[in-house]
Amino acid sequence: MSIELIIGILQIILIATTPLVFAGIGELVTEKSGVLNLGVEGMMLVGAVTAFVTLVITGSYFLAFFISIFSGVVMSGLFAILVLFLMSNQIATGLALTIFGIGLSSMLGKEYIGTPIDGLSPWFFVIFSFVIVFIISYFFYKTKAGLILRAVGESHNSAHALGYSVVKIRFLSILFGGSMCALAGSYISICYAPMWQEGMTAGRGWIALALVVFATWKPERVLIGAYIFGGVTILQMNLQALGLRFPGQFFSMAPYLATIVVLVLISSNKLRIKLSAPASLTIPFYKGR
Amino acid sequence: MSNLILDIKNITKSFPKVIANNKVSFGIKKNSVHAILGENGAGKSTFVKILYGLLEPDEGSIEYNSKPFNINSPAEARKKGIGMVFQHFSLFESLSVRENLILGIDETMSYSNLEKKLENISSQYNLPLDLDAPITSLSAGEKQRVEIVRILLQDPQILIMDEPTSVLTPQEVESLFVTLNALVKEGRTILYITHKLEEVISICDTVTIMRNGEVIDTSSTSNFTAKSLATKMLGQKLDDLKTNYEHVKDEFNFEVKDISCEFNDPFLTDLKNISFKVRVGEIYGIAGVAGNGQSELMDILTGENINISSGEIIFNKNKIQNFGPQKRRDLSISFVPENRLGHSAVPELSLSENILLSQFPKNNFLKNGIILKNNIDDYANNVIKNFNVVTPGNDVKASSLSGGNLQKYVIGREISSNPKLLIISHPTWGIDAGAEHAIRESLIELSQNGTSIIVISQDLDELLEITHKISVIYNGKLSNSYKTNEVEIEKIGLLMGGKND
Amino acid sequence: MINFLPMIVSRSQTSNIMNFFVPIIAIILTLVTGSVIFLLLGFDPFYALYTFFISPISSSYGVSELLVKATPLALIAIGLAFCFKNNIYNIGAEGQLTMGAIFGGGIGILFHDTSAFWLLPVMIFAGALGGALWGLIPALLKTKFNTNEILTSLMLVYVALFILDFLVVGPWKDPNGFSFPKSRAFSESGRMPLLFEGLRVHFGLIITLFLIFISWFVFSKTMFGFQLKVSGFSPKAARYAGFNQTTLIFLAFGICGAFAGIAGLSEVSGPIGLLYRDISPNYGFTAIIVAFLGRLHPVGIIFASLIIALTYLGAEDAQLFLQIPSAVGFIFQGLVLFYLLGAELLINYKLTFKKTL
Amino acid sequence: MIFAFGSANADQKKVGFIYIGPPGDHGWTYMHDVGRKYMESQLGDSITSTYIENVPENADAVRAIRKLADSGHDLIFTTSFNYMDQTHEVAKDFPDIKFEHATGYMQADNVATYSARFYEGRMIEGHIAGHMSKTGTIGYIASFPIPEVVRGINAFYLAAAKVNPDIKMKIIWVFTWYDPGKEADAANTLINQGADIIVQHTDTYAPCQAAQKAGVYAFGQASNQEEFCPDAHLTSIEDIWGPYYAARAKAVVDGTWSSGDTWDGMDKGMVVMSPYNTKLMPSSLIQEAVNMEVGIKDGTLHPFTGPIYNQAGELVVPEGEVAPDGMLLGMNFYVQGIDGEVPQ
Repeated sequence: MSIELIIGILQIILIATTPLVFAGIGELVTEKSGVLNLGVEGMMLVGAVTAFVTLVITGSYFLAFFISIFSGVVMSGLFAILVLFLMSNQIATGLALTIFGIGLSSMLGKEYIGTPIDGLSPWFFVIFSFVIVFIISYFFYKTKAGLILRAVGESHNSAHALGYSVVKIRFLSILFGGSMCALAGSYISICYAPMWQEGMTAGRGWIALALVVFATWKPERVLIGAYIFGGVTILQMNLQALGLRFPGQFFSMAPYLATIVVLVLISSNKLRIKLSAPASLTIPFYKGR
Repeated sequence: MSNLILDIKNITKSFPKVIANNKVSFGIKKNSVHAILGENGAGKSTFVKILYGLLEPDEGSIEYNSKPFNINSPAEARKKGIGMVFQHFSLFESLSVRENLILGIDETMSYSNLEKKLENISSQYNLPLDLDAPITSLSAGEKQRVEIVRILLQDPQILIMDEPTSVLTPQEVESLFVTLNALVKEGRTILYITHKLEEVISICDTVTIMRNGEVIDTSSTSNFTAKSLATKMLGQKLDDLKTNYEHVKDEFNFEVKDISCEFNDPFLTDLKNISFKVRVGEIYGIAGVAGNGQSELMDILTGENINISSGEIIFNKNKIQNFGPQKRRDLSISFVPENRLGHSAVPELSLSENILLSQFPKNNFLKNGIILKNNIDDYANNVIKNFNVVTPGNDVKASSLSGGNLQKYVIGREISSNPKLLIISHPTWGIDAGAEHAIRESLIELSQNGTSIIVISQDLDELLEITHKISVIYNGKLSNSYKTNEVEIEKIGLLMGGKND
Repeated sequence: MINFLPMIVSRSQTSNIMNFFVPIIAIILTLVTGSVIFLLLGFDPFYALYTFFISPISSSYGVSELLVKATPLALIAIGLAFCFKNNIYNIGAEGQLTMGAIFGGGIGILFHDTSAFWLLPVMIFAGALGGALWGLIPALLKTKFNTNEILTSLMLVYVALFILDFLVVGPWKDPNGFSFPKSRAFSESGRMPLLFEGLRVHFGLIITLFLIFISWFVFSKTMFGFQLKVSGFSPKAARYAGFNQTTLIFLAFGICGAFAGIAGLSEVSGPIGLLYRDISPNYGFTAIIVAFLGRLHPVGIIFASLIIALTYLGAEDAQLFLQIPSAVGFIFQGLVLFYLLGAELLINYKLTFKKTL
Repeated sequence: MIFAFGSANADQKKVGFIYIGPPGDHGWTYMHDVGRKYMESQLGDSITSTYIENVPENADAVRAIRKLADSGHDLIFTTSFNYMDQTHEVAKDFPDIKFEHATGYMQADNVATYSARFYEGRMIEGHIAGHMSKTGTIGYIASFPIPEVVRGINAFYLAAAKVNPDIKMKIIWVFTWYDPGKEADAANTLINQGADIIVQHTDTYAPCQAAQKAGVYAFGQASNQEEFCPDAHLTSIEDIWGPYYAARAKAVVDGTWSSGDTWDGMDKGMVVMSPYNTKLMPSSLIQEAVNMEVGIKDGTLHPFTGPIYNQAGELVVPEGEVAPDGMLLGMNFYVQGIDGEVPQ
């Protein structure tokens, strides 16, 4: 294989993996504060459609991303109100958010399917995806605010006793997660495949959720996990294109099977999961005890 | 100007079923150690939570240095110079000591400043700390040190200590008192919450006694003896419990032989070569400071964990170390683990349903896997009646009962099945005096009827009161056992601190 | 300072009245929000709601279609209740459904020219087996390797769909089907009998009602149901009781998988009659909503499955008669679940208004 | 529930459509919807039409089709292959309603089938690719291994190899009609592996956009995609259903409708090549392509003219003969010269 070929493959992997990194790091921050939001796919879709529609209407990339991120804040804010104030089951609420997002996005985008736009170069966002991961890593391990966020996910009762506002910190973490998911969606509809199609995120939100476990809740490892998945996806295409004789369905299964295998390998060390998973994950915080 | 740093006026706080604080009023003098003494459930914790901004009172006011004191959060309390050391530490187990300390400071402080300040505090009050160690690797005493240092970093005027000695060895208690005295000497005020009479006498200047949410008296400790304090605290005199050795048989019916268990988990304590024997009708106590392997040992005694590395457990000549809880119950062994809510009982289920939890193989409760509800209700009603459980009926959720009532119910459930061996952990943890007394009484009565009982407890007074034999667990090792009526308390204290014989 | 913010206070008993009213409140709020959405889209809200929720079931055919759609949803949802009660989040029922269709449908294809009374029962059994086996994989991974079942069960959905794809374009394709991605049709005795002439509602409904009844019995009257509940509420209490949690996880996943498998089989041997790529309109995922909407209670699940099925039917009518996009159906599903989850607070907590200092 | 239809004119015929996707997808469903609108414009007041979108190809389809039948439609088009059994199931209960099932192979008295010979267009694309490719490598993005897709690949390759016998085809099966990200990934992978022409048999224009960005050529799918990728787009195969729909609806209006199997190509205008890109293609090549269209239309040119060998080297179409429709309909093998194998 030539160097050019390898560089080319790497470029494709970078472009394809970036939305997974955005959504994965967003969800990681949310989970680190002790909240599991399964609505990633729904928020990505709404993010994708709002970005696209805004771009078509205003022609401004800046506004497109801004409005998209705002839509992520609104969607995740809805989720946050339900799970933080009404103490609803996080898993069910997240699923509801996904379903709602699927419906809402296809409603909003109805008139805009097939509208041509000029796609934006992905490279700024590819680099930004690395930067944001390292920012989050720095935030978690080098700043007080990051420490507080981790502490809230670790033990909301202790954090409350120390006077930290558990609900406020979780609310902000959920909103950050939502805005990153929306950014992932807008990257897909503006850079990766510049168009709007219903359901165009095609399950990437679920992969992002798997990445967080993959990463054992460590920001840098989201990158590793995302690139394993993205890598397998692109490599199987390369193998197909090289003419390998093997049923294509099994090639296409590969990323999902790889996810299962890596999850098994990572979680079979129970201690590691126990030490790294936020201890309050999915447990509602109820103040008036 | 009064010399009161805090003047509390008519604080009232009620919860759905109970008035936790009823018109609480008293003053706290500057530069003193002020005790709030009361039984579990007397309202002490509610009061300090109000003072610290964790709860809002329904009525009443507080003056701090003669000015109105209105706070809504612990952060505000700390800003105004009030710090608190919690009974159940508010530490983050998987974070390091340093991270825990940083979380306790409100202002941002550079790491170098922080470390300079820490050094001062550590040397000044003799509180050494390893900053990089994760909390989970520390002993209870060390954890408390982290809590205290975390608060001292804020330079508080008032330091609230909530039952600070409950998890300490007698020796650690001594060194805590040294630290507290040093703090008072500097002009700080300490609010000391406890139910231990001796501590009030030995360290506090003034005492406020609370009972059922009300203040009974506030006065200088010099006016009291331990006995007079007790009378005020309990309200009525409870009969002294009598342990006698007459009914204890010579034969052993339970033996733990050289049990070891490695967990390879920093959250757990490995058990090392644990051996002991229990006689028929004997109450065998296992003392020790929390976190020294009690819950790990309990899991092995109940059969919830059967993955031991080596050793045997023998009950009436059966080797049972590989038996799960059900099989052990078949041999008439009963268990009551420490935690009522979510371990020995399911809070979301009704009292009746909770019977089924441990009693399902017996008593005609099941027919071909189908639950016979009437039989269970009968059993539940009997437990409620015989053990004076206060409840509207057998169909309320377990979580709706008070701690004492639920504990009476759980223990009653186990005793009603006529066990030959009862293994119980912290039987009176966190419950009111009346229930505590009733439970201890029923344990003694049970042993008199020939049941062997193993009690694991951090409450040394309790063990001294009811057991025939006592041993101490420290860092996963069990000491020799001693006859309770012969052993010196200093000896037990040393064992609890790991000073072996 | 006095404020009148409501306080949230835990109830000593879950409120039975609220248990009944909360879903109704949620539905009413959904209808209200729905009216607003329709108004914003420029439709007469009453006519739109009528078209959405009444017109689809105003004929016996419509009712039959509602049941056809609700049957797999209810069956999978009641299976999911076994998992969710035990705090196991199996969200891969779609994969288990697909495997059930593959196993049961495989028998149907093998005996495509056989006419025998035993064929359908064998297919149903094979469907249950296939679903159960697929469900047991995440159970195995969870118990043996501590792997998060949400993610593994989900990944296995994709894998199952690729396997089905492989089979219908490859080994199982209809030899007379011009290589189109579909299998032979099952023989008449491999089809679910219809309950009424001319209507599609089929024997799968009877199976579903039967299994829901059995599940109700298991949940409320048996030790096994009790064990599931205890292990869901507090795993430590289950350990204390001596319940074998590994077994419970396997059983919950196995039962759920088997139910989903039967649902898959009754879909292919009911209205479809053969195997192809796209056998289920996401029944396995939609059933998760149904399970939560029904509050994991058998009766609740029956009602929830009807309501959710109605949102699909309504979305079709709304398109046909009002040109409202089909996505509105999803929005309704999301909304009703949001409201339900939010209102659930009223069951376990009550709001009290009192003055505070 | 028919009252929603205040039909102005009692003789007005109602035509219904079942769509697999949303009509705005700019692919398969979009072109059917274009056809529907064409039909409306041609027949004016004598018909009205409606559609139901996003109908899954499973048991739900029966209900959707039946809903159209129940609500008084006289002619119903079901526009995806997997509606076949469902269409027949409903049709047998409504003998008076006419049904038209796209791309299927089963007919009944009131069920006709229709499809387009898209492979004719593939032949022209192959010929153009043979000339335009400098690297001699073609990247082909395939959706699902069904005969229609395989037929397209073979027709394309045969024509391309005729121009350049060394031409190589790289094929990626993406197992979706519809995942822009994945389609773009596949296009980029193929380009990276040396393909300088991208052919797609999926529904979105992501591959064409990817080609535009990478500076290589591409053929569009189903509709004219030039506006999305003006510097890459050589031509597209357009699915032109309008005339057929208009003719069939007219037949219903006139009472002359009868069942049948229509498999039309360029000759009937059902398959149309988008305008060739004059900026990118030499005029001589455009002329060749136009000539080929003429040949295909008058029957002198057939994409599957023997000798054709399969991958095992067996002669499947002898010299001088053309492949029979039966073989084309169920085609599930690659012709000799294509690497890889059809997934199955």
